[in-house]
Amino acid sequence: MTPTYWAVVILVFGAVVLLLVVSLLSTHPRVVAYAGLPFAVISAGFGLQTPQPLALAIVALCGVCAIALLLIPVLEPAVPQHVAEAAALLLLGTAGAIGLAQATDLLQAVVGLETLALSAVILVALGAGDRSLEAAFKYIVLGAISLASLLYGLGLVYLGGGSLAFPTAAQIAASPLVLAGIVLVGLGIAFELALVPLHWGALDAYTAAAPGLAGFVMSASKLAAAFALGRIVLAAGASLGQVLIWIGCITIVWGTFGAIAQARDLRRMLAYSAITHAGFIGLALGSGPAGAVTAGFYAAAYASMAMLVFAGLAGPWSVDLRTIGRWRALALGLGLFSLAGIPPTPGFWAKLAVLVVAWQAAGWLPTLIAVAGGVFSVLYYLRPLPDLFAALRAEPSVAVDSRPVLLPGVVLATLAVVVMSIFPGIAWYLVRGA
Amino acid sequence: MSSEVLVLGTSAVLFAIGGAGALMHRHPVALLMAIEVMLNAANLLIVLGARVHGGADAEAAALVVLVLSAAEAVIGLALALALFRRRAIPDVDDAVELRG
Amino acid sequence: MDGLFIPLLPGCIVAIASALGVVSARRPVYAAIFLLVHSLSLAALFGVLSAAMVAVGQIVIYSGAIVVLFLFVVTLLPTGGRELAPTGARLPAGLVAAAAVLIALAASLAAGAIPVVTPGDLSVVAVGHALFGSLLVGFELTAPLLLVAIIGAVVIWRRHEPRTRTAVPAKATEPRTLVMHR
Amino acid sequence: MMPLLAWAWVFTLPGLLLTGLGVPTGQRRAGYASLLGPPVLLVVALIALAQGGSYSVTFDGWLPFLPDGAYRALADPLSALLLVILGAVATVVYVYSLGYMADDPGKRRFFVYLDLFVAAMGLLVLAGNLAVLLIGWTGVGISSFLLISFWRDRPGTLGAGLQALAANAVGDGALLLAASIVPTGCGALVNLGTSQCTAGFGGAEFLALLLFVAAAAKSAQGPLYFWLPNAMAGPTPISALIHAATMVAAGVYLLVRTHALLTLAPQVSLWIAAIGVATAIGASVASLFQANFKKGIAYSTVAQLGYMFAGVGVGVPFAGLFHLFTHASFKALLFLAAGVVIHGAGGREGLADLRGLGRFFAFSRWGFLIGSLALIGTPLITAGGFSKDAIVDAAINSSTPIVGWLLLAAVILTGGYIGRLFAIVYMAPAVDPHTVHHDPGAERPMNWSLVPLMVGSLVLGWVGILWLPSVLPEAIVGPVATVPILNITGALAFVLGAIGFLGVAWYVLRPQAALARGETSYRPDGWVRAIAVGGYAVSDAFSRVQSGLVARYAFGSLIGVAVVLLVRVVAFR
Repeated sequence: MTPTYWAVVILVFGAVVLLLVVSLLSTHPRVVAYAGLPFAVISAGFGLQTPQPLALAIVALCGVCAIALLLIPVLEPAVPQHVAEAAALLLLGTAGAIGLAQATDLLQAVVGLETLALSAVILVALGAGDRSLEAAFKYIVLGAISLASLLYGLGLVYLGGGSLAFPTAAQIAASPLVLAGIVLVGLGIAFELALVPLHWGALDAYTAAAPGLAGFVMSASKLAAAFALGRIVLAAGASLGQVLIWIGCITIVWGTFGAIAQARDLRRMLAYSAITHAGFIGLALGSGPAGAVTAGFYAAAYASMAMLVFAGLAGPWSVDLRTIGRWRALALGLGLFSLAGIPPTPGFWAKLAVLVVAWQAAGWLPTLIAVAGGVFSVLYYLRPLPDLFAALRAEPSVAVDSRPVLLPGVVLATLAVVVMSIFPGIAWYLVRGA
Repeated sequence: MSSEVLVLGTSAVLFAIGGAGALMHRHPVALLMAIEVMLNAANLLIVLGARVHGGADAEAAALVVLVLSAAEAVIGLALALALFRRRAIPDVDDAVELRG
Repeated sequence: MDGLFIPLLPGCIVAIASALGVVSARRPVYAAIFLLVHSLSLAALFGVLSAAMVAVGQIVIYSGAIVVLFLFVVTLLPTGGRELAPTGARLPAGLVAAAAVLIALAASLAAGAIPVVTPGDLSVVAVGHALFGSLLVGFELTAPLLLVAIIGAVVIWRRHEPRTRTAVPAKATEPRTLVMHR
Repeated sequence: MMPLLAWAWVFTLPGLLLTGLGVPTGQRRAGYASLLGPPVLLVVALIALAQGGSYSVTFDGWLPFLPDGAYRALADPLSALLLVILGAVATVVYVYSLGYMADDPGKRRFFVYLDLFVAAMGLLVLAGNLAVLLIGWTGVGISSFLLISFWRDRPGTLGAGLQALAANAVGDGALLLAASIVPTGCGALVNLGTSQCTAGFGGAEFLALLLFVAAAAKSAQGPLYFWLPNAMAGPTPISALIHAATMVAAGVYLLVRTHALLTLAPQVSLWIAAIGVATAIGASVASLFQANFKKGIAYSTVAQLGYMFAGVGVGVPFAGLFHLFTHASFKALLFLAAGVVIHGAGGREGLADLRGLGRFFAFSRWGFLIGSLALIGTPLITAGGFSKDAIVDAAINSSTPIVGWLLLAAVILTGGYIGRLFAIVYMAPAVDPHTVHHDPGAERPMNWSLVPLMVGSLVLGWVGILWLPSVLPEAIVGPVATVPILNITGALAFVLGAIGFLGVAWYVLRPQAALARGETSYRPDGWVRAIAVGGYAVSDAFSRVQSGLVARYAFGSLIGVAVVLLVRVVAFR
């Protein structure tokens, strides 16, 4: 058994343990959070021992899982009885995501993806009110359509090539069936990245999920899909890359415009921003042999900052950003800066890394589109800033209870972003090697 | 026309029919059934691949796909029921609170 | 035309016809019945394609469990399952989507020849070897997948249950939007 | 001192932390903790500049994914000079702000932003390669946005800030592209002109073009001018520090720093000169029609930056740098003097409201007069005379003398617009003297902080001509040392400026003269507005596609899959 498998096994074991004692835990959200945490941490430890590109995937996925676990108490008002199940789903979803990220054959990719996708759907449904159910329903219907095209692609690849392994460039050139199949497979996985034209369900899901879980759903699916697609593109070569470049560009444009329109609703804007960032990952994936590594790096950077933003947003719902309290405002501000790609935050380093490979492999037009999408994103990310500064100033009586119980999650997410800001080379080492 | 082409064509037609059904049905449960047709189309293709290449691994994959369909259907049905439990005649077009 | 064509043809016709039934039925009960027929016809096709294991799986798992689950759900629906008439644009949209998918698939597959059939060992033993050999990880991952599905079904249905031990049920606040000021 | 100077960007960070954490407490003492940073910066930079030499800090492998992924900071006489300017103006503005923001509830936040700006600007100036430059470059843009939108409850301030962000985003994009396309191993600013580094796509011309676009956005040149006048929505000390003296000069600094690259790209240099001249003339004309006091001065800034660009464009970076140096002093003086009047008038900025009110503020009146004289280039006794003359001479002696003659002719416009502002605010009879309320406690720091700037506006020309060429590197100074102290073009420029000044002053002081009745607010107009409206319309269209109907989503997904398959088959076969 390699360390990768140990990482998966530990996570599944943790979920089983949590489920066995579910009736004891279900009313103690904080205990649930700390009971799940060791499994994520141990799993991340195994991740550190895996070979290079995967190390970052596992560490980042476990990190995302750990932060989401620490944010579990935020679920209490919406699902008072089922926080333990939510924690188990987080662990299982992470296991599925690792399965997808390290897949070497199409079947494992499909099963890992489905495990991740189903946990994501259920986690989305665990929000408050009918909104989250609606979002989860759309997410699973559209996810099922994408899964069908993924499976159809798997069938075509097998029919043309007679193997479930990722098809090589030579196999693709030899058979149009394999070519069509791998494009369908790519699109099926692109659903997890939330690339246009498969972003519809993800957009609503990201909007309606409970904050910490929304962060997990976005980050984990992007991470796993980026690594899996990276392997597939590495095997398939330019035949898939060209498509991904242009899908990525369209996605960047779509997400940017959509986010600019969200003048009043921060959650919706963040959902659109997740689409834009998916576009960057798509662009990176298409950009030649160095692109896969860069896409993984980008996904990890994105995961850190998305978790930070949602850690900042996690807490009692309030309708006015000016009352979210000082610490949450600070975390949210740092996360937004990072998402906007303002140096020296991880979002900026990741963007730069993508531009470098895009310029070398994708040509000038995609690079220009990416630059434009990147720099104009400040127009929507920085719009809430004045409100956040008002939150910094607000008297404690005005600020709603900022839930110290959530603080560990906020601190962990902040640490991740700060470390990635000052030492981006660490993540790069985990994905690329020295 | 060889029998392989027949099955390939059938699976493509089934895939398209299922896709069309996914956007024509207004009843959430019927909608999920249409998607099951799409999954079945894919499974037919995988079994055809197993037949053509004499590969037991594809047949094993087809079995796993059955498991996937089952899981998908269970969660889909649970969500559909939970979301539409209060409506006399469920209609997916009612679920438009999230938009824009 | 080869030896399998004639046995396959009726199965294909039934499969397509029943799929059309699933899509066009205006009562979910009928759609479920059509789905059952569809599933059985596919099982027959699998059998003819010498995938005995999958054929049995299709009958036992698919027809026996999934379709029956659909039927249960439909019969449990408040009105016994009735569907509103499709709105104006739905039918053309469905036709356009189906046509687009078919054209795209046809265009991409037209140039490709299906490889020549190479007979191989498709016995249960061989399938088992594949499942527990080369595909072991993917197969084992179905365990967490099913676990997810089980938890999900329970949690989704019971998610808003108030806490039993506390006297006052926790209020589930309905989030609207997080407002930013212009 | 150079090694210490290489870390000068951290000097204001302790102040930022302390002030942000609420040390010392109380409204009156808010910001006291920040006061130490800029003077230290000034002293260290001055000593370093006098000592000379250079020092670089390098950490290799910081950003392994970049062509030049090292952290490089470079302290040399050029950056020391810029830091002297930054430290001096910042010191003055900090003291001034103690008075200007005395009663503002956001005083503490204001000083935090100021500290952030000074740190970012310091990093920008000390940056040794494109990656580090980008951090400072974007950082000053963000602090500029925060300070423009400082009074976020006033209408239009957030919009003005977003305009500045949008314009800066164009420049950031150009710089981002430059940082990602240079060949591996390049990125160090001093090496950008080497043949190894211009070997990439488009060669030196393309790289120079990107840097020019970045510089033009930061310095409000050409079509990207629009944000700077509206940036006056921020508090007046900000207009003086960021939007007159330092940040907007960063574009000029970048071009001076990379002038070795510009010499390899004559086409781009020509464009720089042309855009500079066009901006100088256009902004001067625009300033003549402003109804808002600060916007009038802001257009003047745009015009003077045009002079600097022209100086760099004709291949004499020293002339541009020299004008940057003196302009920082007299333009900060103009803004701060104006701020005294605006503060006394309760924050109103319209010329109609301020008419004649300047009479009641003696420091401000003298300060504005000295600043105006320096702006029109009074020879020998003011700083502006030397530096403007250096640019005009350099342009006339270059291969494109037309640039020089146009710049010379534009001085009459300079005189005109500043004469108009001076006459209306400081010479006309007051419309309603009762609206003025003096607050000695707040005015004292404001008035005294004008004094060093007055001195600077008078003597910095001599400093520049006698001392700077000896401390700056040979490559930047070039042939400018041969420029005479007073020559015929200099005298001609002054005469033109004086004619414009007196003529327009006389014109607006006629009893029947109508005041300009234009827009005094900070809304975007013209094509900027059209683009903004269009952009939002497109955005709304995109967001309406997300209709909420799952059937439409399914349709979109299926059609999308089909289209991708078809395109893949047809287009990339």
